[in-house]
Amino acid sequence: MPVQVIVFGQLTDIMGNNPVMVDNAADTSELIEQLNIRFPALVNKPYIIAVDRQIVTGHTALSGNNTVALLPPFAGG
Amino acid sequence: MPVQVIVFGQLTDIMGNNPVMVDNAADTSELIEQLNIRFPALVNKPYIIAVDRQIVTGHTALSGNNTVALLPPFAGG
Amino acid sequence: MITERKPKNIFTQGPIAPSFIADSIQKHETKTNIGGHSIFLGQVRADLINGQKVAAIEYTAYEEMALEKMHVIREDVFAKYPLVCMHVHHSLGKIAAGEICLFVFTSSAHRKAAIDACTEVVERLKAELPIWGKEIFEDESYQWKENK
Amino acid sequence: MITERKPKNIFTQGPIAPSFIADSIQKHETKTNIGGHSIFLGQVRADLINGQKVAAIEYTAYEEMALEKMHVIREDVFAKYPLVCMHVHHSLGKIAAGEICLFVFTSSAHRKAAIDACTEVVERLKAELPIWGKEIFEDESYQWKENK
Repeated sequence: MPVQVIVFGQLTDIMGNNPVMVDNAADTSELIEQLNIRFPALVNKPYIIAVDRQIVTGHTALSGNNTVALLPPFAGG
Repeated sequence: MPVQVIVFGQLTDIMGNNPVMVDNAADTSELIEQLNIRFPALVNKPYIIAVDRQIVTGHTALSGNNTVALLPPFAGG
Repeated sequence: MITERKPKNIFTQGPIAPSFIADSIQKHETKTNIGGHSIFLGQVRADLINGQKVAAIEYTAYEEMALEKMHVIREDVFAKYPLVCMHVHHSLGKIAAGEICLFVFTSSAHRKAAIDACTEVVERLKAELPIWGKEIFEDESYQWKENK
Repeated sequence: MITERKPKNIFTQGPIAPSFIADSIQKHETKTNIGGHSIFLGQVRADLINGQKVAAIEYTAYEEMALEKMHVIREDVFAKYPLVCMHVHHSLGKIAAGEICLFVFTSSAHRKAAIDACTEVVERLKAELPIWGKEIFEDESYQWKENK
């Protein structure tokens, strides 16, 4: 089940501005592991994770057709 | 020595909008006594006193040529 | 050298126009050390008092004393907060319900100083400036406004 | 009956014009139950960082998520304070130093609610909305803005 990953802010310097597709990731931990392999510069960068626009923590199950967003520290205003 | 008295706000309903001259008043207490006789409605009205634009309390000596202002509660803004 | 700020006039006849506020904001475009502006606007409310509706407030002031007091407040606030600038305008005369009668505008590099200074100026101005308001009802009767 | 407020768009391309702010103030003239407006404006600072001057900030956002979050903030703030109204506008795209990128506007019968609500919205917006800023220097190099 494919998962779409979008990133913002400083993470676009690493992963670009287009969504990245990841094919097999049962949960967010697996997903991050795979992204870390494809984008080594992502390791240790500060960000939180949102699944379908909800902020999640820990190992969050992915059902497929999710949109996962990696959100570096906010800087609005 | 004449003292000029000016009033503002609700006190203008009692004493009008023009300065009132008081001829002999050695201090603010004497002045208020005289004003209370001329304007009985002034008695017990809430106000503070400014002599030459400085707020004063107690018996403040008047040297003549002072401007005494009676200031009811402020309502700016 | 300490910069002396001269007493400024804060009084304006009639309501404060939104376009005046816009011009005031616009003028700060060249001050690129500013990161945040805080603005407070007082608007005349059409309060219903004993079945009578307030149509306008007529403001009067002991102007010379108010300007001296405002100067002290300004000096105090500049000493207390790292402000870039501060502007205060208060209406005199008859201000209809819905119109703006007070405009306090503070600016600083970071938001906290501007916000705190603006609030402090509004509070002190209401407590310390000799200004009065006559609440004029629709039938031309009136009562004197009291600040809470 | 509880009034449901629908998510509103807060994003606008480019800077927020002072004339837009004036129009927004003007529109409240008919709301004569308002006694105080509190406004916060964010302005892009020309910070000097390692000898380089910030010429502009380019804002981007995770818009759908930001609007959902802003809706929650709005509902919370209306539940907490007796506001008459509240308006929030945040720029996207490139905003030059000196231009306005944030406009928060709250109104209430008495000043305290408007002032406190405005401050709370600004704080929550900066902490909770997924918005990013790229500080673009005069030589076109950049760094990512960090909120303090």
